[in-house]
Amino acid sequence: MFAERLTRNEVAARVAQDIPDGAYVNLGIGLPTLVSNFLPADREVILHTENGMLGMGPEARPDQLDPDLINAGKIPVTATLGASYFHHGDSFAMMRGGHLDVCVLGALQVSQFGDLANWSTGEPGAIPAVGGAMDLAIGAKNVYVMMDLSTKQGQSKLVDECSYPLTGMRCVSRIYTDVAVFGLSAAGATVTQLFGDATVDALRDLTGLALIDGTSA
Amino acid sequence: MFAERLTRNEVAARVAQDIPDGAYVNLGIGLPTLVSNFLPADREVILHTENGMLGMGPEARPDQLDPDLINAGKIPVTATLGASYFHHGDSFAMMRGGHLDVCVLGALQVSQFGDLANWSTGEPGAIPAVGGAMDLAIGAKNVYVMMDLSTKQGQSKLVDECSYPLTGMRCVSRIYTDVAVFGLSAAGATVTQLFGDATVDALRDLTGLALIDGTSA
Amino acid sequence: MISKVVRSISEALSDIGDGSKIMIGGFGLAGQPGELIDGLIEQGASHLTVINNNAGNGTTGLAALLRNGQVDKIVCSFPRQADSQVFDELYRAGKIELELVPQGNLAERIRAGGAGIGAFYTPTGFGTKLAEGKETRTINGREYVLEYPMVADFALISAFKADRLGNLLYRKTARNFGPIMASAATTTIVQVDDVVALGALDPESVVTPGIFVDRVVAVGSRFDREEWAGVR
Amino acid sequence: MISKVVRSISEALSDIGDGSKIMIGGFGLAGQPGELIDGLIEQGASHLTVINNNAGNGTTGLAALLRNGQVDKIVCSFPRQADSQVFDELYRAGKIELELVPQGNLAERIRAGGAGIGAFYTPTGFGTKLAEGKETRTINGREYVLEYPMVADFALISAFKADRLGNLLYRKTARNFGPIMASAATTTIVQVDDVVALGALDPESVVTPGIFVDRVVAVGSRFDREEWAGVR
Repeated sequence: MFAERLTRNEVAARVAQDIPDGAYVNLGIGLPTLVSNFLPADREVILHTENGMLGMGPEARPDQLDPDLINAGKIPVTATLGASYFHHGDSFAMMRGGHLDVCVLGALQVSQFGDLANWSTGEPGAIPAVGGAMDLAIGAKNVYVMMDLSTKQGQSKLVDECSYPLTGMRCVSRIYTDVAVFGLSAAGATVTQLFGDATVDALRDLTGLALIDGTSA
Repeated sequence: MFAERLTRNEVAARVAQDIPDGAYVNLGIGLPTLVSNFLPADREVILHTENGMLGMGPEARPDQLDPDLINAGKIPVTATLGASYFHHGDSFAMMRGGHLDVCVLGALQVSQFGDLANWSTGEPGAIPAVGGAMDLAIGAKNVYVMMDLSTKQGQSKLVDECSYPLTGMRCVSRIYTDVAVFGLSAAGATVTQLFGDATVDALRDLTGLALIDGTSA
Repeated sequence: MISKVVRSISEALSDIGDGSKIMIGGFGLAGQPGELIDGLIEQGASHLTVINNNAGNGTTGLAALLRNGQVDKIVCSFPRQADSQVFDELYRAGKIELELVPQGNLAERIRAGGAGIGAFYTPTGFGTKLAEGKETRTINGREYVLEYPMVADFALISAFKADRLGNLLYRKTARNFGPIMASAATTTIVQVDDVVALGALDPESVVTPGIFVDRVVAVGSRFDREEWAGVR
Repeated sequence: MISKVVRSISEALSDIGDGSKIMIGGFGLAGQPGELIDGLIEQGASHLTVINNNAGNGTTGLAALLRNGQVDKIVCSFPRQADSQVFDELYRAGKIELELVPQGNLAERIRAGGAGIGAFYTPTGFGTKLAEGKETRTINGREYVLEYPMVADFALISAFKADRLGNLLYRKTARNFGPIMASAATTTIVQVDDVVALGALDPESVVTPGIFVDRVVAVGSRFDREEWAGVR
């Protein structure tokens, strides 16, 4: 639909711009972890991984591998100066208690009111797995989603109501996609930034939603 | 009523006999703390203090005073080898979760079914203070009370029903007094040991309870 | 660069307003943040609600804050002690409100406040005066009382060492309420003996991770004080 | 003299009976008690219910226990992974029951089991399939699900060092479920690299106090193993 779209790295870089200095941030697993590569050098951001660490550093190089030091995606990582370790009870208390400033997650679908579906396609016979997704969805002060706006089949993943099983209700406040940035609230979705050749009208066509135009704000 | 009664130290020594090797024990504050002086040298007993420590040692000598190392009665103590410190949330989780083997408490009254009253006389105008008493009462695997059987006015503190405000319901399993040891259960109180000139009949007279005679058991 | 270190007690406490709800760490005098309390007396905020295990000992620290008339209400487990004369007098004169909470329920309510738990069933206090009027439930044959989380606008706590990220170590039984209060307040202010270099604290031994800490102020080594003469 | 140290894996596991409910520590392979699991395979107890964050990785450890047909049911948050083929096959064949629990609810339920909490209200999972049929409540305008504590007959966990009282240190993110599982099982069995002398562990840094530990067995330094070559 849109010819000029951001790459995943470009979307990650755009998300990184909105992470303030001093923030405590969880980057989920998979795609959103790219954001850590684009955090501006003049900002100090503390990364949380729900398996029990604050102060997570970059992915481990081969010579740094330590089987006891992994992230939530079970990928070997490093620790920064000032890191701390804690058990799962304390780690999820930290999340549930609203102490993280920002969490960035991937999504299968997000509703215009902020409902999130990212853990199950609900297909019969599929083996379900949820991990910490539901805790992350409801725990952080700001939950951002990073995703392509459309599926490979061209269907919008920003929807009126999620058809996939929910991860959390009314929890996502912002979506960063390859064609636009959206703010979500009880009033619905607002387009706050357009990329490439995207227009608000074209996004309305794609999503079928009465998107609010917030691009001049 | 009874001419020959155990001293407090003798009662404490009697309680100490029943603390098994390897037990985790909380001795409350005040009188029951005497028990620690009589633990047999061939037994290793780990003392818990609810302000956040396992492995509490004897009271601190003047040259050992450390304002950061006190017990639940706010008395300076020492630490044994193998001690550990933890916060109040973890300390009371440990108690509430039933991890202590024995807790020894003082009492104003105990009912024959094990109800405990030890935190308030309920006098109007008195300033109430409960501390950890209610947590100790319901938390340990075995809650023992150590007390004189009678008040200074000669009234039994082992009663049919407590008239003072309760600390916990059906929680005390054994009472060590200056004249006898009692086991408590839903069936009522059983005299398990007599001291000095006490007899089961005389105890029935004093308490007004249909005490079960378990002294020959 | 993140630095939670502030230069003075007065700067650390500047935004505490009248009517604030404040958790104050300590069990008796152990872990009581004496310098922060003195600073709060100087700062003068009034109509405070204070959450602490006790209601002041002697005439300094929390007792002095009470005597200065800054506290409308105290939430605690053990107000009456041999040396709680300041509180006793205010209470008998009807000048201070008291909410009495069993110590473990106080701790668990604060922990729940920091952990995002909506409410929990506790066996402590069931069938007693302190559970009167509270919802109860029998679960697996045992009886429980429903208790709600406790949060605060500010926590004032005392720790041993911190780094610039606010990671904290405590010392012995002075740890007590510090870690849970730090997690349950909107703004957590910590007095420490020393601020150490980043990396000087072992990540395995950090007790309160810096995420729970907003401001740190160094007040000098406790071992230099008179009452600590002789402690290692 | 207390000593929780037992000489062999087989002695440590001897009383695990058929039908036991067993918590097994670890997040993926980090903190998974490999030697204890191998011992449990040798020991042969069957019809087990296992509580773990995952449902086995690859073909060793927990995956091997599953493949050996000893597990009737698994309670976990994240069974399906790139290398969970053993579980996947058993599950599709209807040979293993699955209770799926959001990871933080799993952790908090285990913590509640150890802490004597009767039940608690959590916001996690509200409005989702995993809360279907569960009691809910609105507290202060926020919606919560009621969750119950989880306990077990045995916990098998892996730690770094222990003393003879069972005080434990862990290493980095291998700490994960160890401390809460140790608190929630009737009998907690721990494999450690080394048992150190009493007094060698700093009381300020002990993560799991010995009160939660029943048996400790030393399995040798992790740094001597092939996959750890090069780690400090």
